[in-house]
Amino acid sequence: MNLVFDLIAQLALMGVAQTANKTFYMPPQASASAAHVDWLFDLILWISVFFFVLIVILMVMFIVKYRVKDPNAEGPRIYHNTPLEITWTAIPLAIVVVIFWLGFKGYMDLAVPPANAYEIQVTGQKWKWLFTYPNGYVDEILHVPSDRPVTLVMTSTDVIHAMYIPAFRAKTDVMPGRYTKIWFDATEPGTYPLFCAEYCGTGHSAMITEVLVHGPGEFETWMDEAANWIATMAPEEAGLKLYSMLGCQQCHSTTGAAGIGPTWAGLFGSERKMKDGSTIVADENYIRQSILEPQAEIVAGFDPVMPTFQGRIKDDGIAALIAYMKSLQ
Amino acid sequence: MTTTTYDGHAEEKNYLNAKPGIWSWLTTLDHKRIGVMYLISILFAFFLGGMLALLVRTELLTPGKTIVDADTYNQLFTLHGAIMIFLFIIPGIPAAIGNFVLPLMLGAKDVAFPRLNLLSWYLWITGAVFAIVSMVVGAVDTGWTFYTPYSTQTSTQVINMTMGVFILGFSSIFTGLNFVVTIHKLRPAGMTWWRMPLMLWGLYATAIIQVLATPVLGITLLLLVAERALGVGIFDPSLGGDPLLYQHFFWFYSHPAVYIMILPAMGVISELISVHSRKTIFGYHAIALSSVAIAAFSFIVWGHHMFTAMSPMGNMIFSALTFSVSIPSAVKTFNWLATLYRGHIRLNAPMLYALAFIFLFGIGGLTGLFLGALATDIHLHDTYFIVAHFHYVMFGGTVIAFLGGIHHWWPKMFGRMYNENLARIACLLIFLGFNFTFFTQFILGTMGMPRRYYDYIDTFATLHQFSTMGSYIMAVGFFLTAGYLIHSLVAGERAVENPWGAATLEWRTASPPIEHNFHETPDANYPYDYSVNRYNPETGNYDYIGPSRVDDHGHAVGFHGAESTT
Amino acid sequence: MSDHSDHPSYLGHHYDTVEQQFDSGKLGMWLFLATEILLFAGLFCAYAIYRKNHPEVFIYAHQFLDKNLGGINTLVLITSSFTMAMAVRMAQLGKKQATAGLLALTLLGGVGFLGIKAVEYEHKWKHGLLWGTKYRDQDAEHGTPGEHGGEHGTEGETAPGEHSLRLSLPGVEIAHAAEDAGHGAAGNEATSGEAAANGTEHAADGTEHSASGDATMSEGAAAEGAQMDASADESGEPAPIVGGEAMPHSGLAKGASQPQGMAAPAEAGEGHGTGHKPSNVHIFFGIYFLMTGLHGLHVIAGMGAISWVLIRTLRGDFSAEYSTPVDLVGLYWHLVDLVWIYLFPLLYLIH
Amino acid sequence: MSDHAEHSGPGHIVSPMILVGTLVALLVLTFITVAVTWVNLGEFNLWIAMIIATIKATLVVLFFMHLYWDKPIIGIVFVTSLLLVALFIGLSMTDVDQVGPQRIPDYAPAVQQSTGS
Repeated sequence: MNLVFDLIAQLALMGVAQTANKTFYMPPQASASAAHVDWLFDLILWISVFFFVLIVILMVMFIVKYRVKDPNAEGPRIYHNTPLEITWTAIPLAIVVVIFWLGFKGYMDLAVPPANAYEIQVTGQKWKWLFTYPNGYVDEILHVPSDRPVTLVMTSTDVIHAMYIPAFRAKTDVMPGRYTKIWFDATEPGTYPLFCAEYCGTGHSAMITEVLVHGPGEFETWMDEAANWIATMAPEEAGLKLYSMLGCQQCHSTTGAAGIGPTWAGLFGSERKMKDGSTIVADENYIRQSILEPQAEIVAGFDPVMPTFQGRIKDDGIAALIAYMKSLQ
Repeated sequence: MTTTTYDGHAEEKNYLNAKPGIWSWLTTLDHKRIGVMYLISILFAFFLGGMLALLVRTELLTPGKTIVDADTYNQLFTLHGAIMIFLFIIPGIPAAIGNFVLPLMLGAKDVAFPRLNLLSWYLWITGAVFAIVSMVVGAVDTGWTFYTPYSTQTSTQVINMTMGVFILGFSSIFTGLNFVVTIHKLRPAGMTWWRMPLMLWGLYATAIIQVLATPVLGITLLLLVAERALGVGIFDPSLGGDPLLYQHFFWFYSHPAVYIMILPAMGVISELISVHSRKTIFGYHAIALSSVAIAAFSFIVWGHHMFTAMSPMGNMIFSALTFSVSIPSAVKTFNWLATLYRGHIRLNAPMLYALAFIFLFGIGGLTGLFLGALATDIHLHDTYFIVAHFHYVMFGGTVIAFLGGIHHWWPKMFGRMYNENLARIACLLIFLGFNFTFFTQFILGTMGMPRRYYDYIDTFATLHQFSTMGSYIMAVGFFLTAGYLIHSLVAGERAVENPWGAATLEWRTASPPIEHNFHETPDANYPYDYSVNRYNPETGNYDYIGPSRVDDHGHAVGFHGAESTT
Repeated sequence: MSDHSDHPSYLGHHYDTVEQQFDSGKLGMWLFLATEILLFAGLFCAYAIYRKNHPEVFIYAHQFLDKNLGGINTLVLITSSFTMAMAVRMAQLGKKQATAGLLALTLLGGVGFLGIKAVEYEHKWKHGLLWGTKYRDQDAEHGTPGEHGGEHGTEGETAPGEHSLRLSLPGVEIAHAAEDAGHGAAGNEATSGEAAANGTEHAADGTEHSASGDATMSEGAAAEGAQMDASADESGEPAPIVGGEAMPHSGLAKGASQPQGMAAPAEAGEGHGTGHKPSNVHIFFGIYFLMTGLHGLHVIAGMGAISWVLIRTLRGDFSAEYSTPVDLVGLYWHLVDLVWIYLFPLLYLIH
Repeated sequence: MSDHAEHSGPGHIVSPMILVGTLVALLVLTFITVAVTWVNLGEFNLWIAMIIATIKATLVVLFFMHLYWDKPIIGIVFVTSLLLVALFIGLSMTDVDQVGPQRIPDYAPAVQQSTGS
């Protein structure tokens, strides 16, 4: 049974092969499996075009040839034609079975990741993707090697999202309460868009990031340099990245606007009036303490809701944040 | 009783002016009046849905903000979807045209349960009020599918809208229930199941789905409301629920629902193609059985909406079953084509819509092949390819057939003829505008443009502008249609009893019909035996001259092989 | 037109014979029963899937249900189904008094059933065996259920009347639940109107609109909208650990779900003396209340229909020639009993 | 039965013997259902309970709802709705079962937060 289908597929392939590999209506083929998906798409396309043109030509011919002349004339009483009806049921059935088989075979390659794939963890959340690499580095852009298959182990913290990379023809839902997997074997180095494909609210269309496919060997060098990005990056820049990564922007604004926590604009070095009436100068120690034990000193007029970041940020991270605050004078 | 005189004015009262006053309309049990009331209310919903569609397309004219911000855009496309589906296209052909035509085609005085029929309309109105109120108070922004956990966590009026849809579900169940019982129990003498018009087969198959699928939507929305209001934790993962379970529940109803939309349209097209090419339908048995086969298969394919979230085993099963549904639709299309062969085709408005249906439904059906095959669906799922596919099937299929049906039965419903030339122009405008709008979206979809995107990357900009321009052309076509149809009500030329020469029973009573339909219950003849009427050049009417060949019981024969009658 | 002499009053103008009207009514009613079966199919499917995913929860939690009360309820419904069948027989024979008596007996069965349900609900409510975030299994700590209610015992005045079951929760419960701003706990802001699922019955015969009563009752839920947004953002911030060790798999969920860094409290004490208490026991009670609640609503709707038919019987609308409404209401009542026949073993007799 | 004579309305009258017989059968079967649970048969308990419930349901439908004497179309409607119920539960179960391993066990953050368990 399997052999027969593959035979039909090869025959169809010869018919389809001469169309340009790169078509205007498909995104670039940047993964090994993209070529097969496009080929199947073109196969179904040509089958559909053939039947559609057949129907339209017949319809137009009948309309022109059999226009009404005498309003009383009635067409011949042809009730049915069993052989004709059997053929136009059997042929679509056969074609449809072939398409199902090819679709299913192609899907099994897409669905089952190879054992030795390089694993990256993904957290989808309301309107941001976070990629955690094996060395613990977290980034909002997906970096992948081009010589090895990559598997993304994904989960969501709030609603359903969907990881969709058109260039790899890959898409899988990212659901809260479940780990879903998506895998691809990137071949063409370059940057390709990465979309969220399951509606997730206001920022659904802003939940876009990039897949950066590194050339052979470049991925390792990037990994080492990225691991200690706090050291390599300019302190203010690293501070800003931490500010958004750790979610400080949820409560602390940098523009002076009021929030759940005090604003960082003009904070560093200023006099801070505490809830218990004492005043402290907001220097490095105060900032460090309010990050690691936020409940110790509460600024007047704010509630003690800040979580501790003990164990979630290292000294170099705190230094970067302080540098960023200084840049906000 | 004087019968209708042909010099244009009828001494006898018809169902429209039989009883004066609004109260007689609001408490009517007459299926024709309920059909007209449904027609007016769903056209209002269609107008509302259409305006929302224009706003959505205008917003997508340019990347980023064009006229509204993200939240409003999300509300716009959600309401466009919800109103068009629950308020217009599901009740659409069955309630508006079906209510009017079904009893007439059976030669009956009314549907089986007239009071239930009126209750169905009032439930539609109640459901519509809930939906419109939720629109004003804090419009829903979850998409018409209300997927959890977003719909259980958003702060918009989900409970109001879901309650509205819950009530609309009952309206749909009661219409379906009424039609099943009427077709089973109120058929006239001589009209066996195989001598019933194919419009009734379409409505029968639709009614089966309406009765058997809609309750599952009811329980799904009830559980959603219980989850939001009482925090029960069935679908919301933060309460231990399973969001994929919601998708199984929702699509178990919603896929049969798309066949609730297309099957009556197919029924209308079978009538239009046969009448306006004045040739007996080809493959009556095949078309009738295909309708019921589609109704049966529609219940086993819902998984193809969730190929990116289900297990490979589930995907395999549903992908294989999905292809089973495409066969009956293909068979029907070929049968309609064969009916055109050696017919006497008149290119008036209903026929133009029927031919447009074959063209557009052909594209819609064939693009379904890409979505049934797993490998291509993974790439195309939740992109604009899907938006284009279902608009080709729902708009290109059901709405075009609805317009064809409206023009075909307009003389019978209101006793007036519409302006033929304007109708042809409007049909062309709608056809062109539709193709410009949605064929471009196929390409947007294959290029990877996801659905429900308020903002998009620049590579998609030109195609969106082209698509929006197409939607404006379509809007012009609709306003033109509305214009000449309303004008025909007031100043249209009086319609004769049977302007098209159709052989089904509704054309053997006055236009518009008297209140209890027929003076005496007509004897059923084979619905596509056009030898039963002759064209009368003076009045332009096809006068009924009785069946050409009669069997010993006096029943019309006209259908070879069916000599024995029950 | 068929002459009006042989067209009796109860025969619709559009029907030719009484037989045709009766058959239409029968088919219409059975189609409606099919919709009811499919409505409950949704709940049975949810039950099946949750039992497959959480078998230990079902086995643990079903002991809190009182098998005896469940058994009595089954007997009550079967006998009331029997009296209904006898009432239909008497109506077909035109015996007005017997029909009215048996219909009243059936109504009594319904009242009995709801009374027992009220007792069961009140027991669950008192011990906090509820759904979702309202689940407080404080009995698990003390092993023996019920000798002293939890710190926020509810003095629900359960009027034994079968119709309006008003259970009110004191302010403290709402305040306590409100300030632990867990997102998704949509219902806990609703006012005390958030009674058990079977709200007041205002269904026309056969079609239960009580769900729309839910909508008006939970209008207050809209107020929770604002709170929802704040909690949605708060849970939205990332919880990955910066630098240092990579995130363990399970850590990802743990970190994501407790942003405030609260250590997971120690597992609650030994459960009900019957083996380890699994987490998420609220799922069972969620399904229990949904199934028995919706079934209870249908019992109330059925009793409404029987009362309507009882009134018409006493008014003498029916005779040996015409008793279709009694027959159709009987069919609806038998279906309600049919659903309970499946509910009883699935909920009460779990192994 | 003598009283069949005056009955001229449509629909079949069920003799009281059949009704009482059905009632007794239902009561006995209910007792059996409860009795079976005293014996722990593991997996089979569920299936036996379902079989007994289905027998009871068939009795109610055939005799109390007199489907036995009704037109065949009524039976077809009833059986079709049962088929759809089976189809719905069956297909949903196969998928949810297959997806099992992906689920994070006992994932219900909102409940764990508020009940602290």
